[in-house]
Amino acid sequence: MSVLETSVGLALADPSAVRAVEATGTSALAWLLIALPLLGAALLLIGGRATDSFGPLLATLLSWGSFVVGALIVLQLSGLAEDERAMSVPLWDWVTAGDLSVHAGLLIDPLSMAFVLLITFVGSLIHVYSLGYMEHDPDKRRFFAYLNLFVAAMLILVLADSYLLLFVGWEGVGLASYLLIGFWNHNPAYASAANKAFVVNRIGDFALIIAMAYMLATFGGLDFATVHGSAGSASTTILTIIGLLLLLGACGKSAQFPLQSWLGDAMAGPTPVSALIHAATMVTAGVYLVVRSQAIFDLTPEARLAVAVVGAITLLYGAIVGCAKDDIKKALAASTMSQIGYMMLAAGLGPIGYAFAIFHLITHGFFKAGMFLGAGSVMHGMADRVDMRRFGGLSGMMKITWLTFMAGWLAILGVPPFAGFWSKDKIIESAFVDQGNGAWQAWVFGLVALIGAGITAFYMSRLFFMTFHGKARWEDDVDPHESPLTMTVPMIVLAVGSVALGFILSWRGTFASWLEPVTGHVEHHEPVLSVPVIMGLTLVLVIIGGAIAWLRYGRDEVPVVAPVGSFATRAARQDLFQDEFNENFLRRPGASLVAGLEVADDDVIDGGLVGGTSRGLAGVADVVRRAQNGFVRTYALTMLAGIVAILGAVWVIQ
Amino acid sequence: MSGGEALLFWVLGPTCVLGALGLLFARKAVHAAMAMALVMVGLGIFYIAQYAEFVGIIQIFVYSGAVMMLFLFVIMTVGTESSISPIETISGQRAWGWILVLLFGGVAMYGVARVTFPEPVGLGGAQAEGTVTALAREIFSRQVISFEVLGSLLVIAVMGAMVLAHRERLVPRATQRVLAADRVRRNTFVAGKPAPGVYARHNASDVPALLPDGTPADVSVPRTLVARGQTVPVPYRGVDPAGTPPDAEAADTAPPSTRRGDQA
Amino acid sequence: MNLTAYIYLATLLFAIGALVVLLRRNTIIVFMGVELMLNACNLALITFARMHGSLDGQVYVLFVMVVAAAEVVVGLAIIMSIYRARRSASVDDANLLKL
Amino acid sequence: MSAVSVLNDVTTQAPTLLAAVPLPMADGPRADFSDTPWWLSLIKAVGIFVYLLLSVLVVIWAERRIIGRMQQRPGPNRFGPFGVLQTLADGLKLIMKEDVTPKNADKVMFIIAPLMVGSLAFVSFGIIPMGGEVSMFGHTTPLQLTDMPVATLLVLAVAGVGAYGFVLAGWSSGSTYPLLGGLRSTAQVVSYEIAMGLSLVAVFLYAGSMSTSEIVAAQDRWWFVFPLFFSFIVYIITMVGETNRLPFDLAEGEGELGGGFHTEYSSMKFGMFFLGEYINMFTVSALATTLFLGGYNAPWPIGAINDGMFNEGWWGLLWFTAKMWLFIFFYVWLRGSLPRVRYDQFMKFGWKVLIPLSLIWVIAVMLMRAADPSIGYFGEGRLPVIITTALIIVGVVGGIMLLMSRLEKREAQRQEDRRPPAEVDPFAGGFPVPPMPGQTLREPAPRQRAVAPAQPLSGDTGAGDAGATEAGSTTTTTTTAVADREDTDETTGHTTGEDTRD
Repeated sequence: MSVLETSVGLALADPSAVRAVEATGTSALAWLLIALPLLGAALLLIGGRATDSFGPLLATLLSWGSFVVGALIVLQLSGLAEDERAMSVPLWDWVTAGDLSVHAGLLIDPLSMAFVLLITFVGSLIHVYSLGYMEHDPDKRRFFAYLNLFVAAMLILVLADSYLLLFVGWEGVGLASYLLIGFWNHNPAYASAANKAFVVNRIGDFALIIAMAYMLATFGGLDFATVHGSAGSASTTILTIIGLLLLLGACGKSAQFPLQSWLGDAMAGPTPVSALIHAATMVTAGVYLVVRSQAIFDLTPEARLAVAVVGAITLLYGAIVGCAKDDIKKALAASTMSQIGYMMLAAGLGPIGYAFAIFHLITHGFFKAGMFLGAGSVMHGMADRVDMRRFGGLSGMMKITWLTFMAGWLAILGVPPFAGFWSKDKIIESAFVDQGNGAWQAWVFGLVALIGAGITAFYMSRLFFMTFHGKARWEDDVDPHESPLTMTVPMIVLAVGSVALGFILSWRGTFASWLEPVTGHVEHHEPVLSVPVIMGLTLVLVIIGGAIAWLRYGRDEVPVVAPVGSFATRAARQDLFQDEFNENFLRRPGASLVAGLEVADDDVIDGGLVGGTSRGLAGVADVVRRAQNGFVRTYALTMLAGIVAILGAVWVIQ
Repeated sequence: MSGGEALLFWVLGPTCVLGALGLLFARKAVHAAMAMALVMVGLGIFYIAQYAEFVGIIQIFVYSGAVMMLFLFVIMTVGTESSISPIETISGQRAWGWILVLLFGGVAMYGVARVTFPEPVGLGGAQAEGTVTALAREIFSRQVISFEVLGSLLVIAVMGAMVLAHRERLVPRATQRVLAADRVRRNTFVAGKPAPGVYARHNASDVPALLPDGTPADVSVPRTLVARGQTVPVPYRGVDPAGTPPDAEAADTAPPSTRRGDQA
Repeated sequence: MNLTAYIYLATLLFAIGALVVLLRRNTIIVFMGVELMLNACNLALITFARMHGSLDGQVYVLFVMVVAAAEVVVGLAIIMSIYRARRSASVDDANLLKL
Repeated sequence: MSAVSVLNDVTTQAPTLLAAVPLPMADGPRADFSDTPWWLSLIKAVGIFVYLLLSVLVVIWAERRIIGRMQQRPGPNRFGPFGVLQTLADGLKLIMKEDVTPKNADKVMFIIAPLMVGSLAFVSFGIIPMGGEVSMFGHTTPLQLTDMPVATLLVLAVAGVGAYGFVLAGWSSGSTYPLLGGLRSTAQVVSYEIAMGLSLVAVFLYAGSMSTSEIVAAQDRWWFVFPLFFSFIVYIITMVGETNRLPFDLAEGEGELGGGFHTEYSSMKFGMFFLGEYINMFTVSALATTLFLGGYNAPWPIGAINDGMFNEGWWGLLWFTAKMWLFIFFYVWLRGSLPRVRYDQFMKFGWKVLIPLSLIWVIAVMLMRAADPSIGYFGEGRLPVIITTALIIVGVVGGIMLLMSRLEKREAQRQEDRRPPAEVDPFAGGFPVPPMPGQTLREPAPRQRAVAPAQPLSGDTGAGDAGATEAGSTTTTTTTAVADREDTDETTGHTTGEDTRD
């Protein structure tokens, strides 16, 4: 009943993939987007030490080249009519097996291009930043090769026109993430952090594979056009299953509950990596997946509800964890988790939230990347320390970092007119909208989002004040200094974005209407609370959160060693015991199961079936091997006997 | 088959069979190899008689001239004295071998006898241009790929044989220059060892040479003879050195200056 | 007396070659037995070429010779290295592959 | 797929392509034996036998006389005029000498070996055309015992089989030196036969046939020695190697092997080897005449007289004999001039010089033949010839230059390695030595530096150079400076300590 209502009520447009026409003009060169960074990665990895001198610069240039291509394509798209903005770039027949035929091709539509611009622009900035940040690393070339590889894989992910190709990119970014987290793999802890990220991601990937299998079985194809075009004809149960599996996949990549445990450890990688992969781009792939699969989610409110619930849980979870972390990067990671929770929540709200999810994703990409780079800059100046309790009072020493970080801070707080305000408030508003499936949902999600905003304000302000204000608490051997231009310039650019992007993109709904061909146009429903009230409440909560943080960490003395704290604090510090949970409830039972299977395999299969057969064969062989006496002449004799037998047989038969 | 060819067949055929039997029964490997060479030359003549002049000459040239020569070479290197006892070690091998080969021969001959061969066409038509030209046309047109493949096979075989037979030297081979320098440095035999029979009263290698002062140069006797005890003691100024056979080994190693001093 | 006589001769030589392979124990002589068998085949091929008025037989004989030469070269090298390692030229001594 | 189709094309089209290739000459022998009854062949065979025996008698005497002349001594001059009958006397002596067979010898092979050498030597001569068509007993027949399409190969085949004689002689004697001689002979014949065969291939390419009479006929305008000069040189070298003559008589090597394969032979058995060796000399010389010097054709000015009058009939035998004796004289000359080469150098020369060069040469000749207008694989006219020649010349010259430059580089490297170091430390060995020419003396260390301890971190090897240390100390990094300071501290502390003790 409710299904019918929603689908009718939302007046959904065709998913863009279904209407895509063959690309012309600049868009036909879309393959260059991927090819350029891929070429860079290949050159740097194959070229080896020969490219040590110019490799990093080349990688950066290629990344910028990719951005230029993306910008040109966007220019071309914006000149077209709204419903013509979906193009396909067929590349080649990839898999042809029986009835299944998968074409490798690119899909260019407003959604993918929004991602392309984000990835290439932020990615290129971070390339530039890394030139400074990694300057003295002996493996600089390898680092840039991986960065390029990541950009290429991420572009494959967002440009793919089928789930299979998307999965290639999905795995590619996983690989790049793994390589980059474990970039300093001479440190065993870092290497195992990389492994952890990889393993946790496998769970999500597995779900994604099963989802693809379901799609293949249901729709007979994996490209978006086929799947989305015929989604309406499938049964709701199937769609729900696919949706939940896609959600699980998204959870793995986007570090959403319950697969969130890897993100904190992923901060082992170099800071530019954290900024690019684990804040701005890769972790948002889950959101992209959900939004891209909206044709499925639109038809299954149950799965959508699950998305929203996951988003809501994660946003609170991340926020709570973020309050207790003293490691600046881990705190930022928790914040990322929480912000992606916002996006997932928005995506789970359905058509009214898709555009806002993507909008928040873009603005978040800017301000969070900016803050990560700021954190990197701080670490750079502080001899790679990450403990905020040993920072403090850096605002005077690192003016640019402080200012750019402040822009990011205000943006994430949602203070008008900074970028976060325009995107996050929209999500909170949308969460309060009753979509006809019970007012309680609107209230629950709305309040969660609202409270989340308050907590966000608290922990981000805590981070900001602990780092830049209060007394200087650093040790004697550190000598805080501002970072070089290659690092500060990207930070400044991102800070400008943090300040202005939200306003620019929402000026007369530019971004929403840009995405409209993909997300569909939705009549605005009224939230259960009126919009000004929500905005006011949010602001009040933010100010309260910020104020508490100021009182505790800006004005008061911050202890250099973390106090023991309450149970809640300790729990939050340990990521709310997620690792312990995983260990006790997932890994141990799994290990016991495997042990049991091993015993069964050894005793029953190997011992009984295989062993019995082999023992029998060995018995036969014991007899037969006597024929093999090692004398060539005996073998020759046997051969001759065979020839005589054959000749004799021939004559006898004829 | 003309009368001449029949005559050739009845002379050469039994010769070939005898040669083959020689291979079977010869005690010494060299005799076996010679018997085999005989068979091959015989077969080569058969080929020529059968209008395959080129193949026949190549058979003699390559098989008898090169392949069997290689066999001989290996036989001589490996050692001609066969240490293999004539007693058969594998029980039943000899009996079964004979039985099966006779059976095989019987079956094969029976088969040949049963088959009706067509009336021989002869090679007049196929070799109208001449035997070599016709064969060349055949090889370099229809069989050209097999020919090229065979060429590469040969190259590979040569490489393989070289790898198999190659033994890595542990130290570089001493060149003549090095040896000469070494002689000068050690101050032994700077002008080379004395040849046997120089200033000697006997012209035989088992008699040591006499040095200009009349003393016998023991080192001039080949070491092999010394090892076999086949040297002839030379009386020197009435003193018969019999009983103390010249010890070439010691002479080789001992510095000559001390020896000269001893004698003086 | 016709060309079949050559075929009989070839058969006879082949049988003797087989006997050599079976009964002799000197590796080199065994090898020569193999060569004898090859030569017997060659004789048959030459005769068949003449019977059918086609040069294929002669061509194959040439090919067989080339292959035999390659085989001899490698085979003798193997015999040499076996002899170097084991001081024996007996076929029966090279039986490391038995059970 | 494409590779398969290419193969397909080759296999299907090659026959038609090749069928269109014109052949310059016929394959079979030119000599016409149709008018030769079997008894006439027998007479010719006996004639060749006698001719060879007589030649051997003469050549042994001639060789000794010529060498004597070269060595400024008379040579045999007792029996007959100029000692002509010396050979005969030697032969009689050989026949009458005691025939010794060693106890350790393999009797059968010991007897067979010289017989093989002696008898097989005659076989090859059967295919040598000694003259054109003559009239004998009312039949017109060529002065040649027989000919066949593969006649020249027969010589090689017989030479290959003949080598058994030497090998068996060496082996069957049952002693060491002969065995070594036999082994050498085997390796020598097998090795040099390859280069010889390759030099013959060039002739075959030019003549378009392997029949000797055809080859002679193909030389009616140009003797092959001119276009195939390189093959000729290779053939000359290999023929000396094949016949075991000085400077390549390693299988006999009196100095090393005491006579080589025939050490244990005596009497007429030895005589057979002797005979075989000389007849082999005649055979290869005759083949050289046939292949390179136009066979029985008269040399140029004579051949042109009266429309080739001197090429007809029995005249050929004269020219043939004369040319053959030219080679014999060359043999003798060699023997009188050159010492024996070392065995490994001999093998190295055969395998690493003669065979590769011959291969290159054969390819060049092949290209030249293919470009020849009368065959025209590369197109009509003279242009392909010129281009091909130019290419070959460029290739050869380039190869030589490459080789030279490599050799030069290696030589320069060797010189470089041998050159003494530019600077010499006069006190290195503990007592003063003067510098070699071109060497400079290293400046001795200043006195005050010799007292101070060595600088472990300054890194300059020329520690004695005061200027260098000064420059180094001004540019040293912080760590070095610190180390310096520590160093001086240590020294001062040390001295003060000593002071107090005193």
